[in-house]
Amino acid sequence: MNEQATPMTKTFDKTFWANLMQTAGILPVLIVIVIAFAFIAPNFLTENNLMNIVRQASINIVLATGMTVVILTGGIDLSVGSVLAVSAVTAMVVSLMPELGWAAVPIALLIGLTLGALNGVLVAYAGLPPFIVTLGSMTALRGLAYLLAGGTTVINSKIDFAWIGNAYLGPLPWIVVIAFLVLLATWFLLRHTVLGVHIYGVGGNPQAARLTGIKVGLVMLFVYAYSGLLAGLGGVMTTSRLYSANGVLGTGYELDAIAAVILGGTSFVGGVGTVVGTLFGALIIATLNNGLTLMNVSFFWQLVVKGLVIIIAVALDKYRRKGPGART
Amino acid sequence: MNEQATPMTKTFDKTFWANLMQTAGILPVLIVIVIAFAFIAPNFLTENNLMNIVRQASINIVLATGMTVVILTGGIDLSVGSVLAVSAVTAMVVSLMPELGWAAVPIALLIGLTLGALNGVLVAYAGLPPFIVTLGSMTALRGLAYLLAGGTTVINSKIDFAWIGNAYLGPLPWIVVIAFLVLLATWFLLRHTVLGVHIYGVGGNPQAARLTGIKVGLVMLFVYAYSGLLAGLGGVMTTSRLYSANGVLGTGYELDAIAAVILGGTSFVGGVGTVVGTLFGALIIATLNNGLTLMNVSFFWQLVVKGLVIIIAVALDKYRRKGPGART
Amino acid sequence: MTTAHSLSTATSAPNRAPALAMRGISKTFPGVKALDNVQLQAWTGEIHSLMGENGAGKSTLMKILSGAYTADPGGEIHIDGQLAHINGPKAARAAGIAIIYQELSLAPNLTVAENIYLGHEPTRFGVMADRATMRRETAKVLERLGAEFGPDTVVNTLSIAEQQQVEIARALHQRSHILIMDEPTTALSTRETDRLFDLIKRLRDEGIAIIYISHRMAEIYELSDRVSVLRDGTYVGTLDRAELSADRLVQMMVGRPLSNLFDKQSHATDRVVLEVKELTDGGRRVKPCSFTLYAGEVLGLAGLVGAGRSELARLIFGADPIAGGEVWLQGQRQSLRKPLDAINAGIAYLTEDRKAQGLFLDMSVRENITISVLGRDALAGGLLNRAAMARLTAGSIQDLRVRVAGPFVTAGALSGGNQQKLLIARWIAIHPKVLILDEPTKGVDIGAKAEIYRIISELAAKGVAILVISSELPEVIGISDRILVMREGAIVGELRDEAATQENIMALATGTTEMTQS
Amino acid sequence: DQPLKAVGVSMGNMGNPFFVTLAKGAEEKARELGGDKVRVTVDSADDDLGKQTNQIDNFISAGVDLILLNPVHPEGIMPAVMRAKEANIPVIAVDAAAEGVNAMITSNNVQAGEKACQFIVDRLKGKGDVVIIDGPPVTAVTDRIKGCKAVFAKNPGIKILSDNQNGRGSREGGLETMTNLLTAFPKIDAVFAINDPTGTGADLAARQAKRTEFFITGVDGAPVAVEALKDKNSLFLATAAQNPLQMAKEGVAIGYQIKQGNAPKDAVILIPVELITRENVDKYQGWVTK
Ligand SMILES: Nc1ncnc2c1ncn2[C@@H]1O[C@H](COP(=O)(O)OP(=O)(O)OP(=O)(O)O)[C@@H](O)[C@H]1O
Ligand SMILES: Nc1ncnc2c1ncn2[C@@H]1O[C@H](COP(=O)(O)OP(=O)(O)OP(=O)(O)O)[C@@H](O)[C@H]1O
Ligand SMILES: [Mg+2]
Ligand SMILES: [Mg+2]
Repeated sequence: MNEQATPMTKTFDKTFWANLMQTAGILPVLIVIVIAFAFIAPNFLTENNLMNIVRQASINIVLATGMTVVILTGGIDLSVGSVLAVSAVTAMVVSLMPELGWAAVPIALLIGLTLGALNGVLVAYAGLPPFIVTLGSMTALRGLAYLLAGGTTVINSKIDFAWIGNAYLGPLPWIVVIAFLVLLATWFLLRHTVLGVHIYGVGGNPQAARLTGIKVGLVMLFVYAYSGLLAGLGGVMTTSRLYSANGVLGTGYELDAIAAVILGGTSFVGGVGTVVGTLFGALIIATLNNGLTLMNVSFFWQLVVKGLVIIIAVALDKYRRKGPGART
Repeated sequence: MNEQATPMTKTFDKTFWANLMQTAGILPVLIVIVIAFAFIAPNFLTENNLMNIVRQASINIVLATGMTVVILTGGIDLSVGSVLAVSAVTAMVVSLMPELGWAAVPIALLIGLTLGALNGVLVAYAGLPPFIVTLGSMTALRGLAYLLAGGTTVINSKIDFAWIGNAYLGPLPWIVVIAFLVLLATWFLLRHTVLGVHIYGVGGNPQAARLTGIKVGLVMLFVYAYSGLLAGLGGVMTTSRLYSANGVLGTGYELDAIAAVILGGTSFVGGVGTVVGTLFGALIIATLNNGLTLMNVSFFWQLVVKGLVIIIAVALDKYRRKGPGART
Repeated sequence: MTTAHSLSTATSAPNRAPALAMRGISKTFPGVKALDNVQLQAWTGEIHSLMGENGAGKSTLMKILSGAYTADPGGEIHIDGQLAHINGPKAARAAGIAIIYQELSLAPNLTVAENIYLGHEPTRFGVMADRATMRRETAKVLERLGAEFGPDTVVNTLSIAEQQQVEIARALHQRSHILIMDEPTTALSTRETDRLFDLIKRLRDEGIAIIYISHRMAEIYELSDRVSVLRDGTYVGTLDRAELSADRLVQMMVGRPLSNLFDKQSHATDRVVLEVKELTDGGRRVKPCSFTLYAGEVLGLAGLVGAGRSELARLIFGADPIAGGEVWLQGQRQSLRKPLDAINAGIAYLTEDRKAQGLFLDMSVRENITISVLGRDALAGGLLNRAAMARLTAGSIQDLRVRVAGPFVTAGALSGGNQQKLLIARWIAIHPKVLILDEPTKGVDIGAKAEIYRIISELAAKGVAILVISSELPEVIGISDRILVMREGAIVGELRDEAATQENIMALATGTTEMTQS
Repeated sequence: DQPLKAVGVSMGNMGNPFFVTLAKGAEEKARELGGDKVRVTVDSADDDLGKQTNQIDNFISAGVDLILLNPVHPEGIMPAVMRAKEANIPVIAVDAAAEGVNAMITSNNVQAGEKACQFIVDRLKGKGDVVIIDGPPVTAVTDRIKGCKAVFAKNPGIKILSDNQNGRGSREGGLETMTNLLTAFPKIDAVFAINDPTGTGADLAARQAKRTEFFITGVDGAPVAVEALKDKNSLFLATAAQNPLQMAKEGVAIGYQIKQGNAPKDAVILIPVELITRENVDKYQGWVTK
């Protein structure tokens, strides 16, 4: 029997390669897209433009990272775009208060965390379906964002966190550095902490998780709160670039985030996926948006091409791996 | 133990009540909402206004009915809004062709069916995840709708299918009658045909379904094609009311449809749910939109209230039934 | 169990074509050659058992026959001497083949009748499902099985045993002439099993060829007309009933002889570890139950399926809400609201359904073993202590003799017996004072079974108090120091030493005698 | 002379035909100036400031010669505009104001609201109950409402029944919102819709409810409005017409001149709106000029 083969002799990490394959996942597709654009889109392969792509991907990377963690538990968070808007508007409103300007960022993050935790409580302890909870909060918080902004755009050209969106750390924009740090921290959380293993466990088999003594409720609460916190951070990043915020901000961002996660190979069933895959997914989306514009494809055709490429990317990924088709 | 009681003596349909409870599901919540509005919203309880609500719900009912069938198999169809737009624009464009005016409706329906079937092929035979396939086609078809409309609004005030959106059958608007017929046909399909059993079977346990010889691929192809057909019908209904169509039509409709389905008690896991529940879900959404406007609640507050009510409705439904929490 | 039966006439008609002949069957999965040039012959009117260790390829062979898998090119399947092309479940059904899969393959959301007819519903007007016929015919089959539920019951409200009966009903109602049963009794207790066996024998006598897969020797002896053995995906040989002997079978399956199965050596002490007092879930499935468990003792818990044994265990483990009664551990009253409370107190529970309630199939062996102690062993800040994880995993793999290529293989890739050992390792890791094992050898091959018994005995020797729930009577009798019997949610008796016989247990379990609790 | 090789166009929302027409105008003018090889990239911001900022950054990367911008928000877009100017790319705002641009050319949206609502006041002789159907919260819309409300404020006889319902700027939204408003208010004298799709949607709603006691005005001068104005049974009586084609063409022309080093005399060009009613609709050219 094949399992009999090598009981203890060599502890070769067989799944290391399997993991790498899964992590690398969609990377070859990203590379193909980049190469294609390098040939056909003018100015695509300039340092400046590549930096643009990464900068434009950065907010989606942050949102999609939180989304990955949520989807790993078998849930979903449709409210990230609205949480982003509420946080962004809050950050702007607070920044305009004479005494409180410094508190804009912490408060915005706290708001994100709190809103996410509310989702988490409803999912984890009231036992409501994540889709409907976050669909509801997506709608309600969108309204809240408009109300906080007074239906208009809140502007402050002197925010003291402007560096986030505009300054550089060496050659790298801070906004990119932050996205990268978020990704790194989340990767570490998932790979190297007890909580990380519990997140995969809850996603893989919630019933077994409970019977193994994992605090399933707490894990769920955590992931939604985390996703909320990152959406709040996304809000801060957005306003710091725009020096303004309004209620429309972030509309539809949840779909881009989910697309990045799924392109990155994380399964809706829960328990399977990595944030590195998500990074590649987010980069594919940003590259498409950028490259098609550079190629002078009309907006309408951009939609058509983007939609098709997303489908083709997943199809290619699937057939490259020749997986048994279990992914959903 | 309790099952021992009546083995074979009376074959009382135990699940009849269980079914009714599940079907009735959210109905009490709908009733509460209606009663609340009857007291606080002026003119709410007029025959005219109630007809309004049903008319406004009718397109969502049609889309959500298709969505129910898809979700029953454990899938999802995010592309319904875009398919609706493509069909609507096509219907308008064809209606303007001198010789082909009569063919507008059949062609629009055919387009819907074909686009849905394309989704179906990708899900059923290429084995791609439904979320990403329909997210891709949602994007691509939105672009296609704009392109077909030439970026503008196609108008024809002399469409010969105007009766669909404007005429009455006795006291009932045709558009309502059509929605009701769709619902009835789908109910019949699910309850009384072999295909219906297979749809529930595929959703309940796809592997078991395959092992019993059910053509799982064909069933999946069917549900997406059906959803596409109904989205096409939705497009026809929309244009017949607007005498025009453009690329934006139906944006975001997928979320309303999904909300109706989930409010109606259909589970994302697949295999559990009814179209009657979906009807109530769609009516709740339409009633909220209507009642809040009648109460002159501002748009922003409407969003807040609508979002909260959706969450509360599902929570109430859950605690009313005291279900064990298996629903997701 | 010892009733001799007349040797069937099937084998004595050599000039007729066999009902089933499979030849040269191979099956390759990505990276695994599951079957290599396997053959199998079964005759009309015989019960043909198929044996082999976990992963030997029994289920794979049967899935090829039932059309669930396609074999590699080159093999042939003959039905009644005719070459058959089985390219899917429908073709298999058309060829007269019915199967009960090892893994439950029911749609949980459908009714019993719908499940039984799934994929071949009777119709009216070509498209409408003829529910009246479905209901009527299903009722008939259920009656034949003595099932206690009706055709309109939704399957997910049935117990696992009842679901197994639905599977059996589905296979029966097809009136096939080749019937495959892949470990049909793992979820059944003696009463259902006996009824099933009567039925199997009747079907055999009606002229059906039955292929029967089981890891339970007793069943093989009782039923088989002939036994074929697979090992590592190859065909080893076939024994006639007259040639059957445990040693020979084991030798064929394992490739080496196996020392005796049960190591009957009591390690029981008189130190009370667990006291359960009037514990109940409110009478729904468990009436007030009391018993005491001593350090080093192996206490068996027997009963018919549905007697409430698992429910009682779940109450002790805090998995279900307690409605009344008390659980005391080493003189301390415990308040158990969730499994975590029980785990912290030192109670471990190996569930009866390892896939649904135990394993994380997509996670590695190492994570599966260490998951319940990750927090305990973690470094500051909740960081994983990889060194401790590696040590624990390596130790467990060695101690329990888990056959696995390495600690990073995913649990889903292991054989049933090895998966079971993973779960036992997980619970040993918490150093439990009380270990509850619910059907610990379900679907586990004879070699692995022997090892699990050895592990139980070793744990008892270390002073762990062990409660074993088992539906396999020879097993409970073989490993327990003392046996409790449950019926309809209540503990109805206690047996030990010579009194612990199958007859006595069955008498208590079915209620033909009442014994006072000692 | 610097040849015109590439133009970037970022529109607030391509879902609205008005912006599509703007884009078309830009394209036509660019071809006129730079020949057939000129690349005109049109993008839609979907009313999202973040997206629009990204688009401008992409245009900078692509090295366009000028950017025609329909800003989602006047001040919010400034940082991106500044980056473009740093890259030496002139930015021309069309249809709405934007801080920091080289030039802006816009319909006077406040004036559009004033004209449409003055029509209402005049027709009602200063007395009546009116409804305003709001739209997406972007400046072009809020300015129209501002202008309209200013006119109503001067006429105490005018009572605003509702002004906080969002018709989403679309025909279907207008239809649905108006249907509900008709139920809420048994008597309405006039309706101001923030654009023509919304207004014609409201018209459909009135027809379905068989209500004829009021009339509707809008803003845009869109083809739908022209059709409605020509229809005797329609309640849609006036629209404050803009001229997107002309606006875009002038925008590109000015941008081109700036690129050549010729700053325009006036950095702010307001194109007056023109009220189109049943009386003058036959003379109105509409958006299609060829
Ligand atoms: N779908 C599959 N993909 C890959 N490998 C498989 C698959 N199904 C079975 N195998 C492998 O084929 C071999 C035979 O498995 P099979 O299930 O037939 O064993 P079995 O004899 O039925 O074991 P058990 O007694 O545990 O049921 C095993 O090594 C198993 O891992
Ligand atoms: N009517 C039912 N509805 C839902 N679940 C049930 C029902 N009956 C039994 N079950 C579940 O089926 C499983 C087995 O049933 P039960 O606990 O009654 O048997 P048991 O005495 O533990 O015997 P065994 O362990 O042999 O199955 C349990 O997990 C139980 O929760
Ligand atoms: Mg097997
Ligand atoms: Mg049990």
